[in-house]
Amino acid sequence: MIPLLAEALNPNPAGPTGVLWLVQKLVGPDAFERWGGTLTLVGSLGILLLLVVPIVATLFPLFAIWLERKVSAHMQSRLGPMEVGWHGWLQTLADGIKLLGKEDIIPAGADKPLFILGPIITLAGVFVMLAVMPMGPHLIPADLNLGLFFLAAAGSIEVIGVMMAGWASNNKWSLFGTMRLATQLVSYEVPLGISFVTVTAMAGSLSMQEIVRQQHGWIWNWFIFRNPVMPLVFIIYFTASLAETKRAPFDLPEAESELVAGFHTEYSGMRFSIFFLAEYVAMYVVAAIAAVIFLGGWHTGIGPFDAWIQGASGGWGGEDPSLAMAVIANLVGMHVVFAKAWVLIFVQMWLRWTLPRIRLDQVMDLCLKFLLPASVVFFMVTIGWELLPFESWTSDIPFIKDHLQWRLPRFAVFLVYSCLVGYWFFWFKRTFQDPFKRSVKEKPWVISGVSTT
Amino acid sequence: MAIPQELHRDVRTEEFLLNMGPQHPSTHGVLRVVVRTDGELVLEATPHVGYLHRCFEKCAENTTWKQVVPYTDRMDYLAAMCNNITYTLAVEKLMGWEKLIPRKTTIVRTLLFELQRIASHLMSIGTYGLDVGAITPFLHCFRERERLLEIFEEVSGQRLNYSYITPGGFQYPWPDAINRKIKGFCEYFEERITEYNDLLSYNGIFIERTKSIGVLSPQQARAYGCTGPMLRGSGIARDLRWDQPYLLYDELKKEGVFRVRYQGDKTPDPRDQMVDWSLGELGDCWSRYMVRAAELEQSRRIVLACLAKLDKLTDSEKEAGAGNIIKEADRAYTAPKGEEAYFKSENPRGELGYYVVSDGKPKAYRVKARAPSFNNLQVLTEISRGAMVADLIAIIGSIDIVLGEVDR
Amino acid sequence: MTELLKIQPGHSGPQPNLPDEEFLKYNVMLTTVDHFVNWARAASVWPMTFGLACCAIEMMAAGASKYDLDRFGSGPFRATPRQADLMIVAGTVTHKMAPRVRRLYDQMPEPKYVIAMGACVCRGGPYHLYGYHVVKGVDLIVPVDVYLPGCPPRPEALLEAVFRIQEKIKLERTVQGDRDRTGAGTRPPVNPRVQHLWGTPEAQHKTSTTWAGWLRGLLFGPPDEHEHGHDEGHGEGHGDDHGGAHGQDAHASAHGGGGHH
Amino acid sequence: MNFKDVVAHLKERHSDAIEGTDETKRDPWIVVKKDKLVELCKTLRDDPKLDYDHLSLISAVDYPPATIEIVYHLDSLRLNHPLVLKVKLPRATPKIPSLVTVWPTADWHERESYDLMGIEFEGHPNLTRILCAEDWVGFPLRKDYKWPEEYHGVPCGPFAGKDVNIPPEWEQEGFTTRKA
Repeated sequence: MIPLLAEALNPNPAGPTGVLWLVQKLVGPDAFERWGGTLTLVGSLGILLLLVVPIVATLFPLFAIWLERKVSAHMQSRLGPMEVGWHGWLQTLADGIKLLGKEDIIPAGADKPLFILGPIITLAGVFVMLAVMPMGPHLIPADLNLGLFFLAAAGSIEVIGVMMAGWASNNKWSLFGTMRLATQLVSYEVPLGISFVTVTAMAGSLSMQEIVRQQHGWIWNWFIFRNPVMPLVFIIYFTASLAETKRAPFDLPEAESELVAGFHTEYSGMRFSIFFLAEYVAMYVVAAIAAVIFLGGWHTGIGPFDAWIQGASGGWGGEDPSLAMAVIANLVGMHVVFAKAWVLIFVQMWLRWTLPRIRLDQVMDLCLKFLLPASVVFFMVTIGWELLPFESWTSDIPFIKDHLQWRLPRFAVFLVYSCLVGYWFFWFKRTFQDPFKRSVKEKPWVISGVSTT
Repeated sequence: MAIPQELHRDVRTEEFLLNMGPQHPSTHGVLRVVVRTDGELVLEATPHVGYLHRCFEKCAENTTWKQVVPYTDRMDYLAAMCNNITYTLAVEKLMGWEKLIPRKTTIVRTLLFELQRIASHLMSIGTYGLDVGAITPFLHCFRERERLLEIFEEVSGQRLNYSYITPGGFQYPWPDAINRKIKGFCEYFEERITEYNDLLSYNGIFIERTKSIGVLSPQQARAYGCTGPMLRGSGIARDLRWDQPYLLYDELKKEGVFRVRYQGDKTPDPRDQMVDWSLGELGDCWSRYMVRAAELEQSRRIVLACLAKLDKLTDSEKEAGAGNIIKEADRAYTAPKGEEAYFKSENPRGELGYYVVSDGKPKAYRVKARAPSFNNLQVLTEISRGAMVADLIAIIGSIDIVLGEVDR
Repeated sequence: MTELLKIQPGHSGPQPNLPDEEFLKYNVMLTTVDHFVNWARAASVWPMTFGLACCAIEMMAAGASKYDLDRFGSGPFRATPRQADLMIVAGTVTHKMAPRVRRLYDQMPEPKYVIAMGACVCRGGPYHLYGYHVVKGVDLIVPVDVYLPGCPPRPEALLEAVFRIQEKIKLERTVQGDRDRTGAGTRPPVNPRVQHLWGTPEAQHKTSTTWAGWLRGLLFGPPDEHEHGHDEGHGEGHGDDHGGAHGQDAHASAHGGGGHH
Repeated sequence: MNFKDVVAHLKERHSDAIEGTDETKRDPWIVVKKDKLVELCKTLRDDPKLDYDHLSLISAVDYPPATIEIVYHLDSLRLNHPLVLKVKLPRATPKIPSLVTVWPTADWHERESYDLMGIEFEGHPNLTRILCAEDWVGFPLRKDYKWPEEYHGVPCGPFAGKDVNIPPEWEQEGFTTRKA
């Protein structure tokens, strides 16, 4: 620091001046000697992040919408967009420009501030989830130690935005869509959160990077293969994430054949396109979360290669790699995450264009009668699995000395959760076997619609 | 309607009035339904029709008997050929030409009737998938329908409104080269039917969405004059092709080409299951849908039988049935004064009837059409009570209305 | 310098019959922007799912597998008029349906286009003589951009009509101030027989408040008196049409009033 | 059973309800007295030997200047013996009891006849226009229907304000009509 300041006070007239000088000093040939590799690494990775996050946030929806149209078209023995650019790859861009140029209508009966705020809050709530999304060993905007909790919290902001939009539109279809969305998302937050907690219980941390590091090594170290029930937990998470992103078969809030366009019936032009953008970014976010917490994040599943990535990226091992290798390693990790996310996104599209839409009560039944108890049971199984003393089997240290240290807290957690689940079980019996449900069975005309007159 | 006590206690919310249509993605045209809902629960759904009232009867009173045929196309534009044939048979009954019609003409009319039934049911099945949110089956159905439209176009020169069948025969002579094409379509279409059933009919979500929804009891079906798949879906074995055979159906019935059997019944040959399931059990949306899905295979077999009969014809019979027994100069033919006739046939949507009255002039004195959708739609209020809004869409789709013939 | 500004761009350039001061508006930058905007608009003309009768079936067929309307960017049929650019009036318009058609047209945001699909919509078709309940041509209700005769027209014909709409779009000069498309001549006229219903063309052709209009205001100052008239027309015009979409009569009457500015 | 048996069976039940029959036509019909219509139809529906549970069509035919005929086409889903009933009404005041209580499907048919032909069905729960617009003027299917000039400002076409029945081409001279 001191020599730099001194040189700044009386600069070398022959050398460069101003910003060029500062840049040369920061990332010059002798930058490592001055600052050590880490600072340069952080600076360069920060620059890389500045490039990556906007790309993911903006270019991804453009490509994803185009891909969705092509995927649906080929599933329906059509061609899809063909005329705008090569195989219509500019189609989404043209749509965006067009929507930008449309007339901006705010209905006379609408609640103007809420109507304007709705799409913005929705988009913000989705974008902010990208902040804790690890894309490489050192490629993460903010490695919060509460990362997973932050994701669960930010996911709920989107609901608020959509509800503002639907309510402010002063349209009955929007109202229907909003109410459906609120019901659906509030109830699907629970299995989603429980699957997060399950992962947390295995990783022992809420930090996304820590969760990824826990899965280093070979492919069977990924959390989805951690214990027998984890694949099912992954399926539960995927189903709940479909409901969270309003994708078919859970697209009740914007069911075109029932509610005309759902909560964005009254939105036109750019505001509508913002909703569109938010939906597709949310698709990427939930897919990336699945890739990170279940599928090993930026790990390829090949032990030595992952070790190289961690080492070369200036990992936590403390060694001091070269700048170029670090950037390359981080980029490799980023693309691994992207590849895993894209596979999941294709599955989302596949389901959307194959399955019919579920009714609202069936959505609730699926969540409250199947996903919720199943996720809780799987969580308990996972806790029990973690309680098995693998470490003591493999360690040379005497049993008691090492054993109690890790056993007691987990056992306490196990007791607490089992009490909670027991209480929940009785509450479930009391709530969901009430006369209303029974009457539906006894008197089928309540739902089936045969006349009572 | 009295809301059940449990609903009052548990999910009681404020009622409000929802106006669906006349332009709504899934009202199948310009139907307008005023729905009184309690949250997602439909208390009462009142259909309002007439947004497509195109004055068919007034136009028919001012044109010659033959000039009415194009208007019958535009009544039920999904089954235009069936409307042509029914009106033509009514006029021929009025004129007393039944004996004059050659055998080949009758066979070809039966064949076209069933081909049109396949096309119409394809449309109905596809749009029903669209209503419950499955978009892909709709386009697959349209893919097959386009092949049928190619056949119709080669026959009549039109894709949708054919005006091909006119009193006394055809508008243009029947191209015998088309028979092989039709046969090819039937062979191609067989595995398509199983494809639809795998994709939609037996899809778990689809069954969950449509079973025990909009249950129409047999008593209601009879009281409200429901016909066609609505009636058969409720388990009443009523099919005019079977009960009051017209064109060639008496012969086909005796040969056992098509049967009427319940969905629960076991059939010796599992391949016959689809064709024999032309009767529903419960009368819910899925039963009505499956009746249509079964009639796809049923109609395919009838078409094949008609093709076999066409091949057996002698050359003289082929010559006789080539065109129309009415010469172009005689297009202003007249019927005896004060004579009237009512003819009804089994349309894809139900019992389609034409009531024609003559006053001795070359034009009709009165033409009244009995539209199946007009009667089937009446029961919507009854069977949609207590359903949810999503179910209401499914119920409207399962009635399979065509507003062109509801409003005429 | 003015000579430089008088560069003749493509078909979106100045027309020779325009007065000289008009030429100053057209320079290379705005023309290029217009080319870009027109390309985007022409490449994504989203129709509204608005089927009335037989022609709607052919409209569906045009969107289906064989004639794939999606190839030309018109695939997404929007169910709500707020998000649609093109209204394909497919089928007979009756007197009972006419007010709904008008409301849906008014609910569409500018720039909006109308295709009159089918003989009934063009002139009454087979029901022209004796159809007492049939509107003899939808241009009595809404201004029509492209007439598409046929009963019903083939899907290829509908594709051709969409191409004509795209050609019209390519003639527009949005950023250069021609916001109501009258200068480019792409705004259809009002049928004189019903001007007493829908008012003068000025009241009919509402000015769209898009970012392009904002950019124009930035470049050429505030709009003059003439365009004030436009804006008021906009407000009044949107007064009765900002109900919820899809003919919610009772609901729409709940909130009438001006536009959003 | 055929038409003769049906008529005989009805005559022994309601001898006074039947004005006359015509068996010479393609579809033989029974002409029924207006005030006896409902109980006759109840018999037709409830008698197991008749079992007319399917009301196929209600159509009104206008015979100026004197009468309007209401034609009921009945059928039995089980026995398959169609029947045609006719009721003759005075054209000035066409009033007839409604059959909604007998066959609920008569509801919309009667509304349509009221809409297009101006028949008043007494006892109908909701006798309003169904096809034409609510504020439509006149009954279009009457033979002497005068067209409105315009509807809410929209002109109504070539016959605006005129009688539709201009002579068509085949009624002008030089046009021969022959029997087939």
